[in-house]
This record gives sequence, C-alpha cells and structure tokens, in this order.
Amino acid sequence: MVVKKVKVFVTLKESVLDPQGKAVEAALHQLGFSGVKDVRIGKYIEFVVADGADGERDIRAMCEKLLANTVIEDYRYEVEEVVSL
Amino acid sequence: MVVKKVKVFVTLKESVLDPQGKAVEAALHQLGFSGVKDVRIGKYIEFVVADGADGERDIRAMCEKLLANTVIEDYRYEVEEVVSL
Amino acid sequence: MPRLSVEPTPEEIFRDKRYREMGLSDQEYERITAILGRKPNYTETGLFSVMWSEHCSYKTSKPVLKRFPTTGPHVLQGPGEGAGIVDIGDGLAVVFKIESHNHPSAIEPYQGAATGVGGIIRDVFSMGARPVALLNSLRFGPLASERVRYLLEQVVAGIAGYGNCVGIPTVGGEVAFADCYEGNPLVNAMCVGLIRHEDIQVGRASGIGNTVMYVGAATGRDGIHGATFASEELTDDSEEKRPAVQVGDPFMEKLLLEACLELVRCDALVGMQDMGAAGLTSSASEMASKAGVGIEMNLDLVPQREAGMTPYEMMLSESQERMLLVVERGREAEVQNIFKKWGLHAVAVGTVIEEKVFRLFHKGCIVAEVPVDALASDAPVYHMPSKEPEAYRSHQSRPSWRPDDLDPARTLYRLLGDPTIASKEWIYDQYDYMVQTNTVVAPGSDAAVIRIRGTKKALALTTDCNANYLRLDPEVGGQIAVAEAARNIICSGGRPLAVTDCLNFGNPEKPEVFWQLEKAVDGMSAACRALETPVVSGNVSLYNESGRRAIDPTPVVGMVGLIEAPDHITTSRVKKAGDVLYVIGRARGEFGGSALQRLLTGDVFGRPPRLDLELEKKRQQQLLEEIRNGRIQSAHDLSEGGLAVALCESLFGTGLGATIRIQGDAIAELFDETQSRFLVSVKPEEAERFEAHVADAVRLGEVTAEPRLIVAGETGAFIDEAVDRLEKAWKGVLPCYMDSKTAN
Amino acid sequence: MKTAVIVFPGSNCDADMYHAIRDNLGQEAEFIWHEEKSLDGFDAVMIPGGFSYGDYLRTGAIARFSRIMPALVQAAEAGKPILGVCNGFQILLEAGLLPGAMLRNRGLKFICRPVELEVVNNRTLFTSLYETGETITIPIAHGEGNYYCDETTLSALKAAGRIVFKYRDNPNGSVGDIAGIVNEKGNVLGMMPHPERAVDALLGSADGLRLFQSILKHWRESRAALVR
Ligand SMILES: Nc1ncnc2c1ncn2[C@@H]1O[C@H](COP(=O)(O)OP(=O)(O)O)[C@@H](O)[C@H]1O
Ligand SMILES: [Mg+2]
Repeated sequence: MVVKKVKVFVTLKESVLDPQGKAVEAALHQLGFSGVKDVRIGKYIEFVVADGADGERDIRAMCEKLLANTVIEDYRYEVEEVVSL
Repeated sequence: MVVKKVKVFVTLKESVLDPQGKAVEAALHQLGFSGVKDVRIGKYIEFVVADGADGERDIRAMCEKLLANTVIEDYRYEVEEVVSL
Repeated sequence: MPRLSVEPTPEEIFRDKRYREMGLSDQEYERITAILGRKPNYTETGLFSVMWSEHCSYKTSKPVLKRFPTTGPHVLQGPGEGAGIVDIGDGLAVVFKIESHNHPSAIEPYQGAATGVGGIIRDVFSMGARPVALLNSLRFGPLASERVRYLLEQVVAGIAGYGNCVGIPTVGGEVAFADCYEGNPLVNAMCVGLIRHEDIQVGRASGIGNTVMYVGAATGRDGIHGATFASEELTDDSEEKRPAVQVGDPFMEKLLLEACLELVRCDALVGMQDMGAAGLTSSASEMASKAGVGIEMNLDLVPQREAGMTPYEMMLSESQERMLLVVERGREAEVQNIFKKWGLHAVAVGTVIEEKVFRLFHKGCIVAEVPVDALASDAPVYHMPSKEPEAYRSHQSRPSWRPDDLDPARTLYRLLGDPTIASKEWIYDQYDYMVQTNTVVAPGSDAAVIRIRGTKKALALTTDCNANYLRLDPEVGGQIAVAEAARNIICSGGRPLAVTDCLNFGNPEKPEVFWQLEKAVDGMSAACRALETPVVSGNVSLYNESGRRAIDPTPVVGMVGLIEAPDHITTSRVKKAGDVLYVIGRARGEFGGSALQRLLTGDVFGRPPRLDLELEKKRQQQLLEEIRNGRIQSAHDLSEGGLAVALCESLFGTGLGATIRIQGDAIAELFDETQSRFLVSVKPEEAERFEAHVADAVRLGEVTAEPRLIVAGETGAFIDEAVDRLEKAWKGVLPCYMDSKTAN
Repeated sequence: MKTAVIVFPGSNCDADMYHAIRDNLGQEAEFIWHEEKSLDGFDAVMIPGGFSYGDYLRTGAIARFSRIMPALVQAAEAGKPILGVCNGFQILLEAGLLPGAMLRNRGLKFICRPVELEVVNNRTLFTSLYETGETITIPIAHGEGNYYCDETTLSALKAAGRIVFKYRDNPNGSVGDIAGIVNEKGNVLGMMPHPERAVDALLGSADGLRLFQSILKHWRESRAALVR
C-alpha cells in the first residue's frame, strides 16, 4: 500500500513575540553560543496518511482547522516521501 | 555578512509515549480525517548563526546541551541556506 | 522497532547466570528452581526478578517495618494496600500514601517527577477515594551546581505539569539542599484522598471465573525493569542501563480517575489495583495472592503500543496510567460502558482461577506458569547484618558545640538566605494549590489545610524530615521527624491522626546503612506511639547512593491531622498589633545538627537536640487546647534556624512587626534548635489565662504596628531591622539562583 | 437562574464552578457533558477551567470541536450570558467567539497566586455590581495566559469598552495587561482569573462572587422586562 508521510511545521507569526524562543536564545548565549540569534520555536508534526485524491486539500484543512491557530501561527508542510509498506 | 539559517527538529524517541500525538490523532479522526495515523509531535527550532568554522560542531553541542533532551528525544538539523544580509 | 535479540533459553540463563543482570542472586535463582521444580524460562525469570526486587518485595526492609505501630481505633486500613485509610467521622475516611521516584527523577527529572505524582494518585483512587491534595518532599544538592538547578527546575515543572493537569491541588511539601543529595536527589510525592466508608475498594481478585480487565494506556516498552533499577545504586552507566523512560500522560490519568471513581459505585467491580512498579506482573499476582486464587492471562489481548512485544516485555513494562480490574463474570459490558463515556477501553485479558498459579498465554502457548504466592507473598526476606557506624560513635562523644560571638542581625540574614530556610514561593507558585476550591491554608504556613465540603471539618497536611539530625543520630532524628510533623499539624489547629512514611536510605547491604534504617525506624516508632499516630502506609527507597556515597538517612514523614471546626484553623502569621508573643519552651543551647552550625562550620556534627516525647506530647496537647479555646492568634513551631527564623516567618506578609526581649542566653534562645518549642501570639485579654494554662510559655513581647523586628537582650537591642528587608532577603534566594540562568 | 457548566474531558474546575453557583450564589447548576447537543432551557453557560484534552497541541484547540459547540454558539447568538474562565477563555478564543489567542506566560512557568485586577468596565452584565476602577483580588492559575491580539483588534477592544478586567501588575505578559474581554454584544466574557475560586472569604477572597451576582441580577432584570 502506498502512504504519504506528512511533515507540518507550525511557527509563530513574525509579529508575535515568542517568549520561549527568547528564553532559549538567552540560554544559548549563556552557554557560550554568542553568535546565535532570531531563535524561534515552533511545532513539528509528523503523520502518515493513506494516499488519496484529496491529499493536499485535506492536509491544508487539517492545518487550518486544528494544527495551527492562524491568528498567531503560520504553517507549511512537506509531503516528503511516498513509502510503500 | 554571511549567516547560516539552522533548522532543528526535535522528536520523541520511537519507544517513548507521545500523549500529544495520540490526542491530536484522535481529534483528527473526529474531524473526519480518518486516514491519518502515527501522529507524532515534536519541536521545530529555527535560528540564525554567524558563519564560523565550528558551525556543525556548535550546532550539535547546542542540540545536545539544550535544544533536545537526549534522554527521551532525538534531533536532527538542517543548515538550510546561506544568506547574506 | 521490533527487537531481534533472541531470548536465552532456561539452560543458558542457568549456565551464563543471566539472572544476575536482572538483579537476582545465585541463591534466589536456586530458590526459584526449587519452587518451580525446573529451570525458569526468560519470562519467568523476569517475573521473579521484579517481584523479588527490594522495590516490590521489601525483602530487606520488611523485618524493620514490622516495628512500626500500625493500628489504632480510627485505622480502617493499615499498610499493605494501595494506601492507608483512617476514619474521620461523618461516614468519611481519609486515604493517603507517600511514594518515592528518586532514581527516575535523577535521570529524567521532569518525567520522573511527573510519573511519580501519577503513580501516587493512582494508589489513592484505586482504593475508591477521590484525591483531594498532593504534597511532595524534595532533596537536592547545593544550588551552586548548574545540574542541581536544572534538576530542581525540571522536578518542580514535572510535579506541576502533572498535578495541575489532573486537577488535584499541590498544597504543601518541603525542600532541602545538602551535599549528599547532589548525585541522588530525592523526589517523594504524597497524595491524600477522601472516601465514604462504603466505597472502600481493595485490590483483590476474588471469585473464581471472574474476569480480569485492563484499562488505561496501552503497554509499551517503557520502564522495563524499573523496579529493579530502583533497587540498585546509581552509577555512571545508569544512563545506559536505564529502561526507556516513562512519559506521563496526565490527561489519560484524569480520564482514568473519573472513570474508576464512577466504576466504584458499580457493584460489578470486585477488585482494582493500579499497575505501578512491575506493572502487570505485580498488580495481577498481588491481587490473586491476596485473594488466595490464581490468574490466567492471555497476553495477546493486552493493548500494546508497539509491535512485536514479547511476553517478557509486556509483563515487565512500567508504562503509566494503567489499571487492572477484577469484574464479575458476565458484567463486563457494564464496566465497558462506564469507560467508554470517558473515551477509554476496558479489555478482558484474563480470568480468576482456583488453582493458585499465575499462568500466561501468548500466541497460543503457555509462556509462564508460576505459583502466585511465590511471586507475591513468599518473596525472600533477609535479615541484614547491622553495625553501628564509626561516625555515630564519634558524634556522640564530641563535646557540644556552640558558636563564638556573633552578630545576631547579620546571622539572621545569612540564615534567611540559606536555600533550605528561604521562601519556597518560587516552587509553590508553579503548583495549582487552589483547584477544587477547598484550600483554606495555602503553602507558606506550617501545615496546609483543606476543608471537607459538607462538614465543618478540615484536614491538616504536612511532610517533614530534618536529615541533619538523622545523620548524627538516626534514632533521635527519626523521633524528631515525627514530632515535627505533629507540631505542624497542631499549629494548624488539628489533631494528628496518622503517618505515611517514605524511608529514603542508602544501600542496605552495608551494615552501617542498615543500622541507620533500624535506628530511624525505632525512633519514628517510639514517637508514633507517644503521639498516637500509627503508620498506615509508606514506601521504602533504598540504594540512594551515587559515587559510593550514601545519602543521609531521610525518612520523610507525611502526616494527616483532623481539624474539628473552621475557627480552629490557625496559621503561623501574626494577626494584630498588640497581640502578645510567647515562646513555649526554653532553649537549652543545643546546636548539634542545626542550621546555624551548618552555616558557620560548613558541616553538622555532635549530638542532635534531645527530644523528650512526654514533654512534646504535653505541649502539643496544651497548645491544641488553647487553639480550640480561641486564645491563639497564630502558632508556629520552631524548626530549622530556631526562634529568630520563626519570628521572621510569622511576620512576613503581615505588614506588622514585633518587639521582643530575650532573657538569658540570647544566642541560644534565638538560634539553637532545642525541640518541642512553639512561637505563638495571643490576644492580650487572654494572656493571663493562657499563661495559667501553659506553664512553659515565656512571654517575649508583642506584635507591633510598625513593621520592624526589634529584639533586645539584657544588654540592649541587637536586632533592629525593617521586616520588609528581611523578607526580601528570604524571598529572593530561590529566584536569584533559578531565574538568572535557564537551561531548557 | 439555571446554569449549565460544560464538562470536557480534562476539565477540572467544573466542580468548583458548580459549587460556586449552587452553594455561594444559591442558584441551580447542572453539568453538561461535551457530547450533548443542546443547551436549551439554560439561562447562562459556564465553560470552566482545566486542561481539556490535556491542553495538548494548544490550549482549547481540541475542545472547540466538541459536539456541544454549535449549541454554545447558538446560545451566544441568542444573547445568553456565557462565561469562559481560564481554559474556558482559551476555548472561546479557539472557537472564534472572542478575538485573539493565548501564548505561554512570559516567564514560561505556570503561575498560581491571587492577583489584583482592575475592573475596567462595569457596564457589562458580568460586572454591574463592581465599580469601574475598583481593585479586586482573584486568583490566577495558568501556564498559557499571555493574551495576544494584533494592534487593530486591541484598539477596537479598547474603543468599545470590551476590556473588562486588567491586571494591576501584569503576571504573564498579556497585551495591554488584559485579563478579561467580552464579545461585541457583551454577553460572552472570557477571563483568565478564576472568579469561582474567590467566592468565600474562608479561602481568601469573595471578590469573585459579585461577578456571579451581576449575572443573576441581569437575568432577573431581563426576565422582569419580559414579563412587563
Ligand atoms: N516542595 C514543596 N511543595 C509545596 N510546598 C512546599 C514545598 N516546600 C515547602 N513548601 C511549603 O512552604 C512552607 C514552608 O516549608 P518548610 O520550610 O518545610 O516549613 P516547616 O519548617 O514548617 O515544615 C510550607 O507551607 C510548605 O508546605
Ligand atoms: Mg513548621
């Protein structure tokens, strides 16, 4: 059977302050990695879907409805590989 | 100046329970996306570093020390693009 | 990921002594062969190894635990079940237990602490009780270490993450910092529940032919051999040996909790037990053994999270949020319906059988068959050699220590800056201590107080242990731990009811450590008898060592008290200017094991303070009577740091001050740690009657509207400080350590 | 007044809300399981705090797809008072009944403590028994109460008097110190602090009780108006 592996990346919109990213950035500096900047923390969601006609549309719908909150987040996805099991 | 954009993906190890993934999978099914399975939720971290000699080693160190909890998480990263500002 | 490694045959297990890597000794292996009349296979060896581990069998601590007093007119359930139960009248009972999760927390502090909380909650609701409060007792190395700060931060986050989500308020606890815990932190969690007498459940598998059902999370390969891991010292390769770390799912726990409490009211339920250490193995074999029956289980039916799990893996997994039920045959559907509402599946996995064996099937074959009692009740018991340590001798013979001249004000600031004494607000602010809206006294006083809805009563809850004293003299230290817990209950207006204890010690195979265990238990037992607080539940955590260094003996005492009426509820904070301050009991100049000694010398040595249990009891009773008579405005026991620290704690947050005059040896009065002392404030119009009743009370001075602490001795004032400056120093300690860094 | 307290899997302040209404306000309350489809017959709806669906993915994200939600939207449109507290507020945001979103607290830690709030607007059905500008003490208990909305929304909220409560000393980083907002119509209030935890002086504060009393007063008045 052919399935798709979907990878979704959800990140805070640029205009939204990312308190976690800021904390991690400060911690990295403290650890001596002083060259690091613009740290942003988001979500990485992986799943598998049975290959179907509506693939892309479904994935977008999942993101819009549930996986991302478009008030504060952007998302993008990759349908990276088609594996057969 | 040349900088690197780093993208780190942190995921739970395979044998480690992912309660979030399970809850999201159930929710997706309820929304009618019944073909979805194996949902796993991880972190996606982006940052920028000044291009330096020790780039790769530093990134690995950051992941090991801070970005991932290697007791339960795996990580991988991409140094995706070299941008000049 | 399917594992390809082939299990060794019974012959190989014997020949290559493979049982040793599971923690079984040669003698134990021989005993198993004798019981079975053959060599055990791999799965069976695994079953024995976990069930005979110290963590499950208490094989070395059992003889010592027998010394605890465990009965009393109000005890409904003593040690041996998921949790102890004590009657509190009105048809209600309080259910409680404490448990350690030390080793998991050393490896993965967030999940280790979280799953510790999850486990103790299940112990309580598996009895049929609704959990109403959580407490915890924590020990870490010095905060100067970055690793220690990381551990503290993550442990607290883990406790918060779990308890907050399940919706049980974390209302109290204690934290101390000392070198001996650097490589081996202690994370003990206590849960308290309420139950109506008729709802009490026991973990029994009665009724031949009844159905064994599995509910909750699916079984994964996590935590395999966790019980064995908990029964060994932490070494450098602990990281490697570590079983796959268990991740807690508090949401699942909440669903399980609600479903199980609904199930308790359904009479199809025969018995219920949570799958804690040694998961399916211990829950099934213990339930069968207690009921004098056997259990057959078909492992193909066990919900599995990963593909290709072997019987060994399933039986030894310690995946969280799972329960085992025994249900009347034919009524499985009723049970399933209850769980379905909560989105959970209850799956029939086995049957209660007459023959007292534990028999497991997998893919049509019998994969294990062992007598249930051999696993559960008949595990070996060891009487370990015990030897008085050198160090004890030398502490006993040391001349008593007292500080040279010191500046009292400066000393007070330094004591307030000791992380063990400093405000724990940074910690408890992260705990939802108010959910369920019963928390009358939140963290920050002596004991926490929660009201019992529908009655006039309230519960006072505390955990205590000053290991500095135990290090010098485990017997006296053990007594003090119990007495101090009782003082905290008394100061809150409650009558101490009973104790749950968590015995955190080093490797008991060392005669000196075993001696400490014996002595501590003797001391605790004596105090429990004197104060009429039987031990109704508890937990033992041995092998707390790293780098061959054992922790100080740390038997944490969790105590529950009953407050009869809302107006008995008392806090440690002073209430009103003009109230009279008293200290009950005079200082005897005892500095051994004190916070001051540690501060000034960097060590503790000599003899700890003496404890006179008669006197303790008398003062506790008198104080409680005075509280009930409505004469006491505030009450606070003197503990670490002595009277000076207690005065500060009673003033902080009130906007008030105090002016007091010390008679006699001011340094001893202010800073020593003589036992059985209390700081109280009394309404002026009641002062005379109070003095008449409490003969040991010494008038100190009074509460003032001006927020200054003024302490004068016979030769003039030697502390004159603004209370808010003192408070800032005390409050700033943990934030200063913790918020300046931030890893992860 | 008959009040529905909606229960989601993972709600954990449902009983607290229920008791506040029954024992302290003295009105009828009933738990409504998230799989129900109707809220008919209820005069007000409470969405309690807790961790619906474990707060997995995002707070409130999964709960907003519950079966009860269409009925909730209907009740909102019908002008019934709806109060979402903490997780309830988060659910209202995810469901789009209120604007904005929640971020993690600025300090990244869960915070539980009583805080001082300013009553910014007492001309709502939820706050009529407070004074505008009054300071009240109500506990918070959340890890993600850092309210966010864009500039335009913020100005609109301000202009329309829809910011109902503000923190005196912002604990979590919320935009404009916002602790609670109402919808345009004024009948849906979302707030992070827990008024149901402040209904009994024995537990530290009774300042939250007037919020429930305000709802009751509104209900009585509108019923009287109907009868007239
Ligand atoms: N780990 C903790 N969790 C919750 N509350 C804590 C914790 N540690 C300390 N506290 C609270 O802080 C207060 C002071 O603790 P402690 O110094 O141990 O008091 P005492 O000496 O009276 O036992 C108590 O109310 C206690 O419940
Ligand atoms: Mg105390």
